[in-house]
Amino acid sequence: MLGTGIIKGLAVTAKNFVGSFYDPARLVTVEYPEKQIPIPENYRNFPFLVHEGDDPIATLRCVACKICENECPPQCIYIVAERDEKGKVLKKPKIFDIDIAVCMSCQICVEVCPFDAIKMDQHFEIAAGNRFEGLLLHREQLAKPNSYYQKIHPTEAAEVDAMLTAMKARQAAEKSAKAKPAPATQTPPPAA
Amino acid sequence: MTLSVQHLWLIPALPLLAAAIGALTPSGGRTLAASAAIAAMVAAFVLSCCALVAALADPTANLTYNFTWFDLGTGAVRLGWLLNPLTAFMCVMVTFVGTLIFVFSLGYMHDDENFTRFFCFLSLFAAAMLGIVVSNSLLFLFVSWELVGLASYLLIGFWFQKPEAAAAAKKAFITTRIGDLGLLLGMVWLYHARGTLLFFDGGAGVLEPASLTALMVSTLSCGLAVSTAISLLIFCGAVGKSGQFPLHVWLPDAMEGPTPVSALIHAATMVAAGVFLIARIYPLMEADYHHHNLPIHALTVVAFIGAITALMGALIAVAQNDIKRVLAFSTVSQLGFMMLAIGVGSWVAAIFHLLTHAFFKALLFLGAGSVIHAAHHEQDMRKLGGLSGPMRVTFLTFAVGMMALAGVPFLFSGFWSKEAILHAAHAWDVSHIPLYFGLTAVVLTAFYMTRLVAETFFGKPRSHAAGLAHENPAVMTVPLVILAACAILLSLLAWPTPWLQHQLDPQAHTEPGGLSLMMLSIVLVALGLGAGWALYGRLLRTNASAPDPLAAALPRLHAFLAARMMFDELYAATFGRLSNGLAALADGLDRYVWGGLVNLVARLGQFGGLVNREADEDGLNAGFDAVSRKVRSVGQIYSRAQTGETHGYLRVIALGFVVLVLLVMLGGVR
Amino acid sequence: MNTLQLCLLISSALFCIGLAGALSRTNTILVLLGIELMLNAANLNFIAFWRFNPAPLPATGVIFVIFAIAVAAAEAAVGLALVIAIYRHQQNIRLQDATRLKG
Amino acid sequence: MTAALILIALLILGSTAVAMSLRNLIHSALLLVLSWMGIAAFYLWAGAEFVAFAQVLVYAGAVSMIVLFAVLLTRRSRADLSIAPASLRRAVAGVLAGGATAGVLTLAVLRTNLQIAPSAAPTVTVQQLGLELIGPQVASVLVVGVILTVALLGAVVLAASDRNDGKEDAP
Amino acid sequence: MNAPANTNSLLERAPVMIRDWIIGFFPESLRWPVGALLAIAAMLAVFGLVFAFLTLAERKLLGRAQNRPGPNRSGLPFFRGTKLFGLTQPFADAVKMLTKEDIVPRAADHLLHFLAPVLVVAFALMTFAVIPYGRQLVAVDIDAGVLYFFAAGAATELAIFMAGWASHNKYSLIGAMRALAQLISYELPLLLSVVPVVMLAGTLSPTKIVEAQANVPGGLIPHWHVFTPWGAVGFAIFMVAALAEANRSPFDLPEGESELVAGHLTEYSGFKYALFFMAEYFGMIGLTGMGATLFLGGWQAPCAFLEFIPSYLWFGVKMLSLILFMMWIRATLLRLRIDQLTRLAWKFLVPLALINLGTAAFWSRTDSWSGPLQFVRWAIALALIVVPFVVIGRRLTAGLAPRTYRYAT
Repeated sequence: MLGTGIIKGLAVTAKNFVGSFYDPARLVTVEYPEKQIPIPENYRNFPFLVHEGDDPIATLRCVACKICENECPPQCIYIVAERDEKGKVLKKPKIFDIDIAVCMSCQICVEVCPFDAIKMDQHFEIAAGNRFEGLLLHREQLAKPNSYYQKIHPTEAAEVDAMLTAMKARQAAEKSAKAKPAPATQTPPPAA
Repeated sequence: MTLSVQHLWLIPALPLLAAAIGALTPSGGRTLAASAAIAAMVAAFVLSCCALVAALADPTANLTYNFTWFDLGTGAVRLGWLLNPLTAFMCVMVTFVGTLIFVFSLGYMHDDENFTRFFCFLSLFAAAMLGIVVSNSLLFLFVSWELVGLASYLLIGFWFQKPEAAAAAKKAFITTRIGDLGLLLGMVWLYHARGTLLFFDGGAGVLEPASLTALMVSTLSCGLAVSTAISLLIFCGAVGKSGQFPLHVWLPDAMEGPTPVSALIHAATMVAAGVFLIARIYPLMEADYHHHNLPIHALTVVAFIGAITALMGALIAVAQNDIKRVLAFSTVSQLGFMMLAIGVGSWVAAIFHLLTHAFFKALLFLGAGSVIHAAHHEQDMRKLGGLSGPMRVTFLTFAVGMMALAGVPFLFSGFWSKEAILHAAHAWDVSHIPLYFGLTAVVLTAFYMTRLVAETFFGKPRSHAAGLAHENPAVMTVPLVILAACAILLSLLAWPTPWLQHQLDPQAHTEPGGLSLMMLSIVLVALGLGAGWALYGRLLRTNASAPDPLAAALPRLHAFLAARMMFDELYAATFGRLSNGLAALADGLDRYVWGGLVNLVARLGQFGGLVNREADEDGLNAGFDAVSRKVRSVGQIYSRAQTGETHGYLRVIALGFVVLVLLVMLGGVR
Repeated sequence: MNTLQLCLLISSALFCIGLAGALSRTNTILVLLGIELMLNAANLNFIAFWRFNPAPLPATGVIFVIFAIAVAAAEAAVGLALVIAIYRHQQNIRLQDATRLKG
Repeated sequence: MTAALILIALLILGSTAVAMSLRNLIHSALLLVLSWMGIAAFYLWAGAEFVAFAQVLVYAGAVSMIVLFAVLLTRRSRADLSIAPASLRRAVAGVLAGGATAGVLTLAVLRTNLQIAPSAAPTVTVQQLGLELIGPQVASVLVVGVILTVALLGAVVLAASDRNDGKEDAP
Repeated sequence: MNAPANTNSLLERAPVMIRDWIIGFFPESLRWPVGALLAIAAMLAVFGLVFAFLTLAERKLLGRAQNRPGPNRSGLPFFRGTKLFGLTQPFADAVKMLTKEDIVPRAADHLLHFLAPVLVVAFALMTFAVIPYGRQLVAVDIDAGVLYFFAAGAATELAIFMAGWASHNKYSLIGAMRALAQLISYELPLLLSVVPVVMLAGTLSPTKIVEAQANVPGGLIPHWHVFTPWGAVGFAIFMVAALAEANRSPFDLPEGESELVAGHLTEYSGFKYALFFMAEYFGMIGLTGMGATLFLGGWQAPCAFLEFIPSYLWFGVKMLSLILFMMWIRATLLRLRIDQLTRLAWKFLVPLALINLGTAAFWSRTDSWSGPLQFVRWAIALALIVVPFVVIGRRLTAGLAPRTYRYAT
C-alpha cells in the first residue's frame, strides 16, 4: 500500500538516531584531533628525506642527482647540489625544497630515486598560517631519520635496508678486491 | 444488549449495503462480495437477537417508531418500524437460515463465474425480506414485497442462458404479479377507507380496534363487509407469493434457479412472506369472524384454499421424479398447511410451522443441493441411488429433515407444529373438511418423503454420475449439520410447554391437545412411512428406466399427477388462449383501423406538401434569393470593420461609453 | 466633495489607467492586466458604496466583490492560457498580430 | 482617515501608472502586485477585512503567479522581456481614450449628489458572510463554482500542448 | 487581548502581566502602539532564538540519523577548551554570515535582488501575527485570521520568485519557476485540508478554533481535531502540503543542490543568504504553529489535569515536535522529481482532500448519533477515507515496479 515505504524509511532513520546515542560502535566518525583512526601501514602522502645518523643534514642519503626534480609531474621539487670551495659538485643537496602546496603525493619521486633517499611520509596535518612560509618545506624539515621510516613503514623499510646492506656488502667486496692496488679513502663511511 | 425500535432499520439496511457492495465490486472481487454479504447477515442476525430480547421483554406490546416519509400537503405519507415477537422471531429465523444458506452458497457456487452478482442478489433478497418483516406500514411492506419479487426474478433467472430458467423467472414474476395486483387494490382501498397504512399508530393504525370496527360495520351492496373484501384482496397477494392453489404454478418451476436460491425462496423468504403477511394482518382478517350474518368470512376462504393446496401439493409430489420438484410440491403442501392454520384461527400455529418448516425445508433443499452438486447436477432421483454410503453426512442430515417433514413423532420439530395445526383444525367449528384434507396430506407427505429418501440414497447407483459422487467440503456440510440440529432442537419451542405460542400470543388459550387426534396422526404417519417403504424401499429399482410401481398400479392417475394435474395446460388453454385472442384483436385494430387512419392523414399531408413546394419554388424562393444576395453584399461591406485588431474594438467601446455618458448628462436623461 | 466621491474618483482613475494601459500596450499580458485593473476599479466602487450607503442587507457589497474576485481569477486563468496558446501559434504575444480572424 | 485614504490612493494609482508604462514586463507585474496589495489596503481601510485577505490571497497569491508564469513561458530570450515601445499613434489614442473616460467619469461623479449615511463601517463578520453565501446566495455560489471549474478545465485544455513528445518515465 | 487573565497560575498570566506592567508607564494614547511594538519585539526575540537553535537542532538530528554526532565543537570566545555540546554554534554561524562578503552579480536586477530577502522574511514574519501562542497570547486577533495566514504565506513565494529572477542566473530562474509551480500545486491541498476544520469549528478565527478543541472536563482523550477521521486525514494532507510550502525536503526542488547548485539562493551570500535561511525556518515555524492550532488543539493541554502547565509551553511543545518531525522526514526521504511532485499534488492530495471534505460534512451531519450508531459513524467515516486512499494510491503507484539499477549492483 502507498505509504508503507515511507514508514519503513522513517523507522530506519529513527533507529539510527536512537542507536547513535546508545551504541558508540554505530558512529562512523571519531572526534578527530583528540582521537585518531590508526593509519594503515600503506598509507602515504608527501615525501620526506631519509637520513642515517644523528646529524640530519650531514647524513642524508640524497646525493642531489636531481632525477626526482626532473620527474616530478607538478614540478614541486627544487634541488641545488652543494659545491666545495673549488666549485666541484659534492654529492649532497645544498637546497632541497618541496612545495607541499603543489605536491600531489604521486610517489613518482620515490619510484625513481636510485638511492632510496626519498620516501613517502604519513604525516598529513600540515596546515599553516602562511602558504609561502608554512608550506614550502626545506631540507631541515624534510629530513627524518631512518628509524622513523622503519617505524611508519616497517615492511617496506626492512626490504630497503636489506637491499642496502646487501649492496654495501657487494660494493665492499668489490672495493676490497680493487683496494689491493689502491685503497679508496674518499668513499663515505658506511651507513650505520 | 437490546435494540431499540428506532434502530430496527439497521437489520434490512445491512444486507442492502452488502448488496450495494456486491453490485459495485468487479467480478474479480469474489472474496469481498461474499464476505460483505456474510458479514452483513451475521451482523443482522446479531441485531435480530438483540431485537428479540427487546421484544420478549414485553410480548404483548407492539413497539413502533413512525416517521413522515413525505408531506402531501393534505396529509403525510408515514412509514414506520414495528417490533413485536412476531417480527423478532421472523428476523431471527430469516437471518439465521439466510446466513447458513449464504455459507452453503460459498461452496455450491464456487465455480460460477458470476459469483459476485449472485451474492449481490442474495443480499438484496434477504434485505427485501427483512424489510417486509420490520415494516409497520403496508406501503413499505408492499415496496419490500415487490423488491422480493424482483430479487426472486433475478435469482430464478440467474442462469438466464438456460431457456427454462429464463422462462421460469418470467413465469414466477408474472404469476406473483397477478396476486400483487390484488394486494395493491386492497392497499388502495384500505387507504381510501382509513387514510393511513400504518399497522399500529397509537390507536390510529389499521390493525387497531377503532379501525377494525369501522371497517367491519360498513358493508357493500353484495353483503360483504368492507374488511372482508379488503382482506380477500390482500390475501390474493399472499396466494401469489406463497404459491397457494390457483397461483401455485410458478413455484415448482422456480427450481430452475441455483439450489441455494430454491432453499432461500422455499424456506426462509419468499413463500414465508405470504404467510407472514396474513399473520401480520390477522386482526383485519379476523374482524368479520364474529358477524354471523355475513355471506362469507375471509378466514373461511383462507382455510379452504389452504386445505386444497395442502392436499393438491402432496398428491402431485407423489408422482414427481426430480428431487427438487418433489421438495417444491412438498413446500406447496406445507404452505397450504400454514394457510389452513391461519384460516382455522390459529395464526400462532401457522407461524410455528413456518419457523420449523423454514429450518427443515432449508435443510432438505441444501441436502438436495449437496446431492446435486456431488452428482454433477443430476437431479432425477431415478438416476441416483446408493448415496448413503459415500455421502454419510448429507444422508443423515437429509434423513433428519425428511423425518421432520413427515412428522415422525416426538423428536422432530415438524411433528409438533403439524400437531398444533391439526388440533386447531379439529377445534374449528365451521367445518371439518380442512381437517380431513390435512390428514390425507399427512399420509401422503410421509409416503412421498420415504420414496424420495429410498430412491435417492439406497440401493445401487443407477448412473455414472451418481457412482462418482462423494462427500462435499465442510463449507457445505457444516450448514447442513447446524440446520439438522435446529430441526430437532426446535421441538423445545413447543414441548414440554408451548413456549412459543405464549410468546407470540399470550391471550391465546391452548387447550390440552386431544390425545386421540395425536394418536391418529401418529398412526397415519406410520401408515405413510410403511407404504412408502413397502413400495420403494423394499423393492428397489435396479436401473433408471424401470417403471415406477405406483405408475404400474394406477397408470392414468399417475400420469395425471406427474403432469401436475394439468394446471399449466389448463391455464394455457383458458387464460393463455383468451389473452392470445385479445392480443390478436388488438393487433388487428392497430394494424387496420388506427393504421388506416394514420395513413390517411399522412397522405393528406403529403399532398399538401406537394402543393406547397410548387408554390415555394416559383413564388417565394425568388424573393428570398434576392433579399439574401443584398444581405450578403451589405455583410461584406460591414465585415471590413472587423479588423481583428482588439485594440480597435476596445477603443470603440471606450468611446461609445464616453458618448453614452455625455448623452445622458447633456440630455438630462435620468 | 465628500469621502464617497473621493473613493469614486480614485476608482475611476484606476479604471482609466487600466483602460489607457490596455489600449496603448501591445503585449497581450499587459492588456489582460489592464482589464484586470478595470475589474478591480469596479470592486473598489462596490466597497465604497457598501461602506457609505447602507444597503438593505448588510453584506451585499462584500458579496458582490467576493464573486467578482472569483470570476476575475477564472478570467485571469483562462486569459493567460489563451496568451500561451497565442504564443504557441505565432511565436510572439503582440496583440496586433493576432488578427487571423479578421473579416 | 482621509489622509490614510489619500496615501492608499497614491500607492494604488502611482504603482499602477508606473506599471502600465514600464518597459520591463516583470517589473510591471511585480508593481501590479503592489497595486493589488494597495487595493487590499483600501478594503481594510473601508472595514471589509475578509475581502481584503481574499484579494491578497487571490491576486498576490494566485493571479500574480499565473501572470509571472505566463511571462516566463512566452519569451525566448531575456531581451524579449523589455517590449518594444508602443507606436506613438497607438499610445496617444490609448491615453486619449483613457483621458476622455476619466474626464467623463469625474464629471459624472462630481455632478452627482451622493449622500453619506453611516459614519462607522457596517460590521459584517465572516460568519454572517458565510451564512449569506450558503443561504440566499447559494445559487450564485454554485454558478461561480461551475464557472471556476470550467475555467480550470478550459485553461488546461488551452494551455496543454498537442504534441506528446517524450514519455514521462523514460528510463 | 485586553480581557483580564482568568484564574490561572501566575506562570500562565506572566506574559500578559509583564506587558500590562510595561504599558502602564505610557500615557493612554500611546498604549496601543506600544503594546503592539512589545508583541513584535517579543516575537522577534523568541523566534529569533528558536530559529538559531533550530538550525543547530536540525544539523544535530541529521547527524544522528546518519550515525554522526553533528556539530559539537564550538565553545566560547576567550575560554578555550569549553565545548558546551556545540550549543554556541548558531552564534558562530551568525558571526560568519554577517562578516561575509556580499556579492551581487553585475547583470542582476539590483533593486529586486536586494528586496527579495527582505520581503521573504517580512512575509514570513507577517504570518506570526495571527497564531495564538497561548491563552490570550495572540498579536492580532482578527476574525478571518486563517485566511490572513494563508494570504501572507502565499506571498512568500513571490519573494522567492523575485530572488530567482533578479539573480540573472539560469539556475536561479529554474529554481524560481519550480517554486511557483510548487506553490500553485500545493496551495490547493493546503487550503482544502483546512476547510474541514473551518467547517466543523464554524469560524475562521484561530483563537476560536483552538477554543473549539477545548477539553471536556475530566476527559482523558484530547478533544482535538486530529483524533477524528477527517482531522487525521486533514492533518496528514496539511503536513505534506506544509512541507512543500516551506520548501522542505522531500519537496526542496527550488533549491535542489544536486541539479540547481542552490536554486534561487545561488547568487546570494552573507547576510542576504542568512535572511533566506531565516525565512525558511520562520515559514516552518509559522506552518507548524498553524498546524498545531488547527489540528492539535493549539495551546490546549491534552487532558484536564495537565492544565497546570502554562498554555504557551504546550503550544511550544506541539510546534517543536512538528518541526522535529519535519526534520526527521528530511533525514529520511529523497527529493522528488518535478513531475512526481505535481502529480502527487493534483492526482493524490487534491482528490483526497476533496473526499475528506465530504467525510467532514458527513461527520458534522451525524453529530447527534450515539450508542451503536457511533460505531456506524466511525465505520462509515473510516471507509470514506480508507477506500479512496487505497484506490487512489493504487492508481498513483500503478506500473511502478521496484527500482532497478543498470550500472550498480
